[in-house]
Amino acid sequence: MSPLEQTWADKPGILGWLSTVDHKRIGLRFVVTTLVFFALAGQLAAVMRLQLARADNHLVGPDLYNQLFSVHGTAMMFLFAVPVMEAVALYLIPLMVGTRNVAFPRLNAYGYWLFLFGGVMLFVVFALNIGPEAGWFNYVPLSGPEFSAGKRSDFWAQLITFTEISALIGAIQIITTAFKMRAPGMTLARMPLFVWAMVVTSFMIVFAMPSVMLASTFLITDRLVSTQFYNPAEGGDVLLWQHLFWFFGHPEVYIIFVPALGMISEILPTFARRRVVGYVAMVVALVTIAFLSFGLWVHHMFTTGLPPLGMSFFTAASIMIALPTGLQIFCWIATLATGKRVQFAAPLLFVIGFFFIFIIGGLTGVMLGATTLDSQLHDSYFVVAHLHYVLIGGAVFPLFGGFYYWFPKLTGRMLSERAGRWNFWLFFVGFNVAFFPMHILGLQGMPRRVYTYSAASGWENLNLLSTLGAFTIAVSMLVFLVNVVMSLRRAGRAPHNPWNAATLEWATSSPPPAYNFATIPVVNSRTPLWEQKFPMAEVTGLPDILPTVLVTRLHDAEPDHVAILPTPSLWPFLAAIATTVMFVGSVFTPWAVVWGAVPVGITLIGWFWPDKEEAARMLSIEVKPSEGEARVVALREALS
Amino acid sequence: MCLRFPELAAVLLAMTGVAGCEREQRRFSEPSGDALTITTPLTDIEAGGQAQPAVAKSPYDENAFAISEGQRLFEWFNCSGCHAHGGGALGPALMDDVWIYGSEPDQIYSTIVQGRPNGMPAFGARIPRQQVWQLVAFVRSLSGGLRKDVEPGRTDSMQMRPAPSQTQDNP
Amino acid sequence: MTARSTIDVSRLPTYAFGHRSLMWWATMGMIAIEGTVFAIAIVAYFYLRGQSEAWPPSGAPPDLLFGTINTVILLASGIPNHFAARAAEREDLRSVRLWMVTCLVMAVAFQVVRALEFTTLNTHWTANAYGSIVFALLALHTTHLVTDFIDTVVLTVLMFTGPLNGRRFVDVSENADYWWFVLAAWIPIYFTIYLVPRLFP
Amino acid sequence: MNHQVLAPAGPLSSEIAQLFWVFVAVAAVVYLLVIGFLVAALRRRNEASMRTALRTVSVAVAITSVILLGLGLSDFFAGRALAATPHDPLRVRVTAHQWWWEIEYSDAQPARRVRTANELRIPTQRPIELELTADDVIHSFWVPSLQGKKDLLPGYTTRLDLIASRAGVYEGQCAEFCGFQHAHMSIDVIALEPQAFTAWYDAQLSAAAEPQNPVAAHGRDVFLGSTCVMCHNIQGTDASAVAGPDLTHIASRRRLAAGTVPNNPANLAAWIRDPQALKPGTHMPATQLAGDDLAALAAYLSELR
Repeated sequence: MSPLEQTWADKPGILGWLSTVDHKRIGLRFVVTTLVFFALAGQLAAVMRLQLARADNHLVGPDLYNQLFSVHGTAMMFLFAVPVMEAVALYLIPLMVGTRNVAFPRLNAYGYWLFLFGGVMLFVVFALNIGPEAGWFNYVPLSGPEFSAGKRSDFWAQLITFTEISALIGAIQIITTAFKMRAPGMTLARMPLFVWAMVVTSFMIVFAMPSVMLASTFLITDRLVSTQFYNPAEGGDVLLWQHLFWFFGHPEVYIIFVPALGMISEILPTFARRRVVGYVAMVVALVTIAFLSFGLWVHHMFTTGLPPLGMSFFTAASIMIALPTGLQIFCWIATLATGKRVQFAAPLLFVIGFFFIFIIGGLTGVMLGATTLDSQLHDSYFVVAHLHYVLIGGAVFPLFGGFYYWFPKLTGRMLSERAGRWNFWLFFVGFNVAFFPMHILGLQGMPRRVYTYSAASGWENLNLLSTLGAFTIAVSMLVFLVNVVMSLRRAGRAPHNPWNAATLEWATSSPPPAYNFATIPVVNSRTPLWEQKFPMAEVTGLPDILPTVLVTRLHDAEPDHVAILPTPSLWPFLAAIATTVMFVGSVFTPWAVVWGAVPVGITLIGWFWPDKEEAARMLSIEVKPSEGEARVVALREALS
Repeated sequence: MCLRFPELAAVLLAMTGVAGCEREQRRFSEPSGDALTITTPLTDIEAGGQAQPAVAKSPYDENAFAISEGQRLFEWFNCSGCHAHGGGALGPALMDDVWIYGSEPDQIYSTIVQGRPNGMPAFGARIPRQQVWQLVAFVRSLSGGLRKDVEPGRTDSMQMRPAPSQTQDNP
Repeated sequence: MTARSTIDVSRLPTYAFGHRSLMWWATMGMIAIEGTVFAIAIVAYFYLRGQSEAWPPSGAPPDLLFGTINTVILLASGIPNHFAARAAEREDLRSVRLWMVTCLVMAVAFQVVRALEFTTLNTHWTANAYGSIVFALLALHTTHLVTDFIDTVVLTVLMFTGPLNGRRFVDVSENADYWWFVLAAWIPIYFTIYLVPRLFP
Repeated sequence: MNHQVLAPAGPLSSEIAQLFWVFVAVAAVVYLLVIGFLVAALRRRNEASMRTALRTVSVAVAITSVILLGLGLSDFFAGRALAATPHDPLRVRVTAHQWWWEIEYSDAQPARRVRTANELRIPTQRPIELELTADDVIHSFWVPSLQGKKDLLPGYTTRLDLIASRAGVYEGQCAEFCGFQHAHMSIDVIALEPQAFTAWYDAQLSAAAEPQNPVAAHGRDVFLGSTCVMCHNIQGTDASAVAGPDLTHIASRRRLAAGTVPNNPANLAAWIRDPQALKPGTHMPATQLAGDDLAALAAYLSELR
């Protein structure tokens, strides 16, 4: 073993598994965990579709049905859609920017464990009949102390705390890694669009998530210690919840959607054999989407009787956000049009599926953004159709494209193309059969979240059709699962760069070694692997007796200093357990916040406290900032 | 059974115990018959000083949903009219630990069903048994007589009394 | 093929202060998140204020005494904080120890007064939405105060016991940045809790 | 079907339906154009020139802006038309409960205020102004054939105008999730010709009908002697509780339990005997009654026209 391998290797066995801080191991685990939650939440949807397949059905009663859709929505949003994008990013971004780990490896591990424990908690409490019951946006007063007895809504509120902390950690991680750890020469203008998309997403997370954390904290204190935030009789207000929730909730949709845009911008050019058209316009569009997304939360509240003038503003913002999204779509079509002959591989199929489905969702979104139309469509099955067209078409299809695309990099195995086609067509057809009829059901007056409907309503046939579509989707997911399992068992490793793609993650082996790159490449292009002279240079002299990474400057990515990253540790795992105990305890008693903080504090101090031997090794390679300065200037000259 | 996935039973039982399950049940109706039939005599005044009968277990003392239903009925049936919101007015206070006719579930049940001298009407013919038991559980929670995790929080109305889950336990 | 050229980074510094360091970005991320929490909580305060005819709806506004004393202490704590950060950048261990201990003493004083502050708010979180949001704001700030206090205690102990190396001074400097945030956040919260009920009753 | 967004029965819903078709037409054209370009890009033989591509993108962006602006404006003007203050409206207060609708017609004379439940009768051609509020959680009033929806929020009073152009029954349903029986919280809006409406209104002002036969008379005794009186009101009797729907004229209504089942004596008896079987979670408890008593009670209530 070379010193480099030795330094970056994890301990063997279960201890190594629990204490790893390798972004790839954690990232892969993270992706798999979110997919398990996706599968579980999908099964809940299947039960709901069975219940709705017939009028006046008695398969499940209202109590269970309410939990089913609440857990389904909560899990899909908080345990799948947002985290899966972050999980993919935490795996890929260090590879894409040419570094060896994320900026805060131990924090990364903590964020994952916390997410895992929070997600497991949701499904455990659901199995125990303590599942959330007031929908994924959990409106007060239905979720408040008077109308939601027991602990169901408290667990919902604490699930939010778990997942938001994890998401916020991921966001800080992504911003710092993308901004400060890019390979030398990878200026901001050369950063892959997926990384841009994730940076934009991360900023949205930072400013959106605090709102829902505050809202759910107010909710849990209303329930547990009788605060009056949402009690109209004591100066509280039920719309306060909706404002706080949707101030987060609308950006949330874009937090899910923007990473998918980034994935498309990686996949599509590879198969069109062409750089993406309008790179700068794409980045500007992403940033514009992020800004606008904070200005349209009220379009979820058009029917609450807010003043009409204010609503016009939000209508304008809601409709205008279609512009940057449209711009991206046009640029991709232009990329396809000006590229070489298109290769119809499975990843691209899913991207093409995105166009067909998402554009419908976008157009119905414009309808919902219009105040007048919204008054008819809001909270009907039309909205259920719309949100699935946007989220599945806009995010899950690109995500599956991403799975097919990056699977060889993650596992070293190729997925079967043939199975991929089956997967795609079943998913595509099943999706449209399941969700298109819901538009019509909404127009026929079917409200969302009803556990049954009468035969006289005339909704039965379309609902039955929708259920058939849902089960077609389930079959397509089985095909995907079988494809993954068979591919993993097949012999034969995937090459470094099976798709002949352009970005840095394809410059290393599949799967990459623990240290990602034997030497850090120097980049002089937006599509380095397509350029003749890659790499134009390599970085040498990174110390290898400790895990070190090169920190570069924000805008021009010139080498700035060498950062020593923390080594594997069990403390993040222990800290996550302590945090879990505190959060779950606080569902039952406010004092858990006090006594629960003690183990959290202890584990965090244990995590922080430096190891003597390691500190000595750090000293041995230490170069003080005052000493290194002259060298930086010389490097800059060498690069330019 | 509170478990939906029997295969998880062993793990889950070890983790959380069964207590949570009863707390979260939403029992909309009770099977007619014995379940709610009180087994003790409806009065605790027995000729000849006989031994106290076994105390009937309240079916809802650990059921948060039923207690919150009791809370709603307490207002709907205008119990507040005499007992205020538990603080007492025409009728005695229910939040303290002074019980004229006993604090055991069956005693409160009898009080509601049979009435008591000096003003408490008999509601036996007017309130179905299930709802009486819901009221019993709620009344017991008013004085902090139940487990904290099943007692209701504040209501969405003027705060005339502390929420049962906020009161000190009266053993 | 010509031989690849190389960039040798072996003499680059192994840590750096300010926005060059990764720690700075983590701290700023934390500040952005927590700052948003404070901002939204204050917006919620004004939203609830808009729902009510009188403010406070009943009773007196919070007593000024302890809150104002605390504001003075907190502003004063900026001085040792500033010098602690400076000393860290000079890597002057003795001064770092001195100023950090000074910071701690002030933080203890602050927390004692904060405890008194809670008793003179003239409301309770169960009383009405006004009471709830006032307690929420003060509790939020106190949480940051206590966590940063513990943070500082641990760092100070480390400064005395070791093991030390250069990058621990970066930790001290970032800890100081965070304290600036806790300090800066207090000003709008003080204004909101203590002055708004008096200026806009 | 009488609960369709696209089968409007009044000027307000017509306005929205027309706007919807405008949006759909524009959306269809846009969709076909974009997909057309996509397919062309995928199936082309030769690479398109970069200049053409960029020019097309710019034009597409410009067209998109114009379309979005047009749609936004058409929504704005439609919204203004809908928000116009109606002349001489009939004011009705609607209070939503878990899971039924309490309806009170306002009138300057308190004695002429009509209270009913789950069924809103209105005169045709006359604007109705609803004052909406909720007693417990958030609900939403939605009668698709007549108007878009509006939420009913505890602590707020919201307003909604309705106009029915022609007589008919228009069904609606609570559109904001409100708990166990959100699915069974329907409201019937019955538009009557003005004279018919006045006749109905005057009939509603009267007290409950006296029982016409011994069975019904026994039924009334059962009602007044059992659990019913804890929640319900029947004008002209001792039953005066307000926790549940007013039953003074229950027999005149189309459906029972907020649209759960059609209103007939058999359903009425089934509902009283075991409401939880029809509407699990409803706040109405099962009533233990002997067979004769139940039949008599149903007979009595069925006479309350």
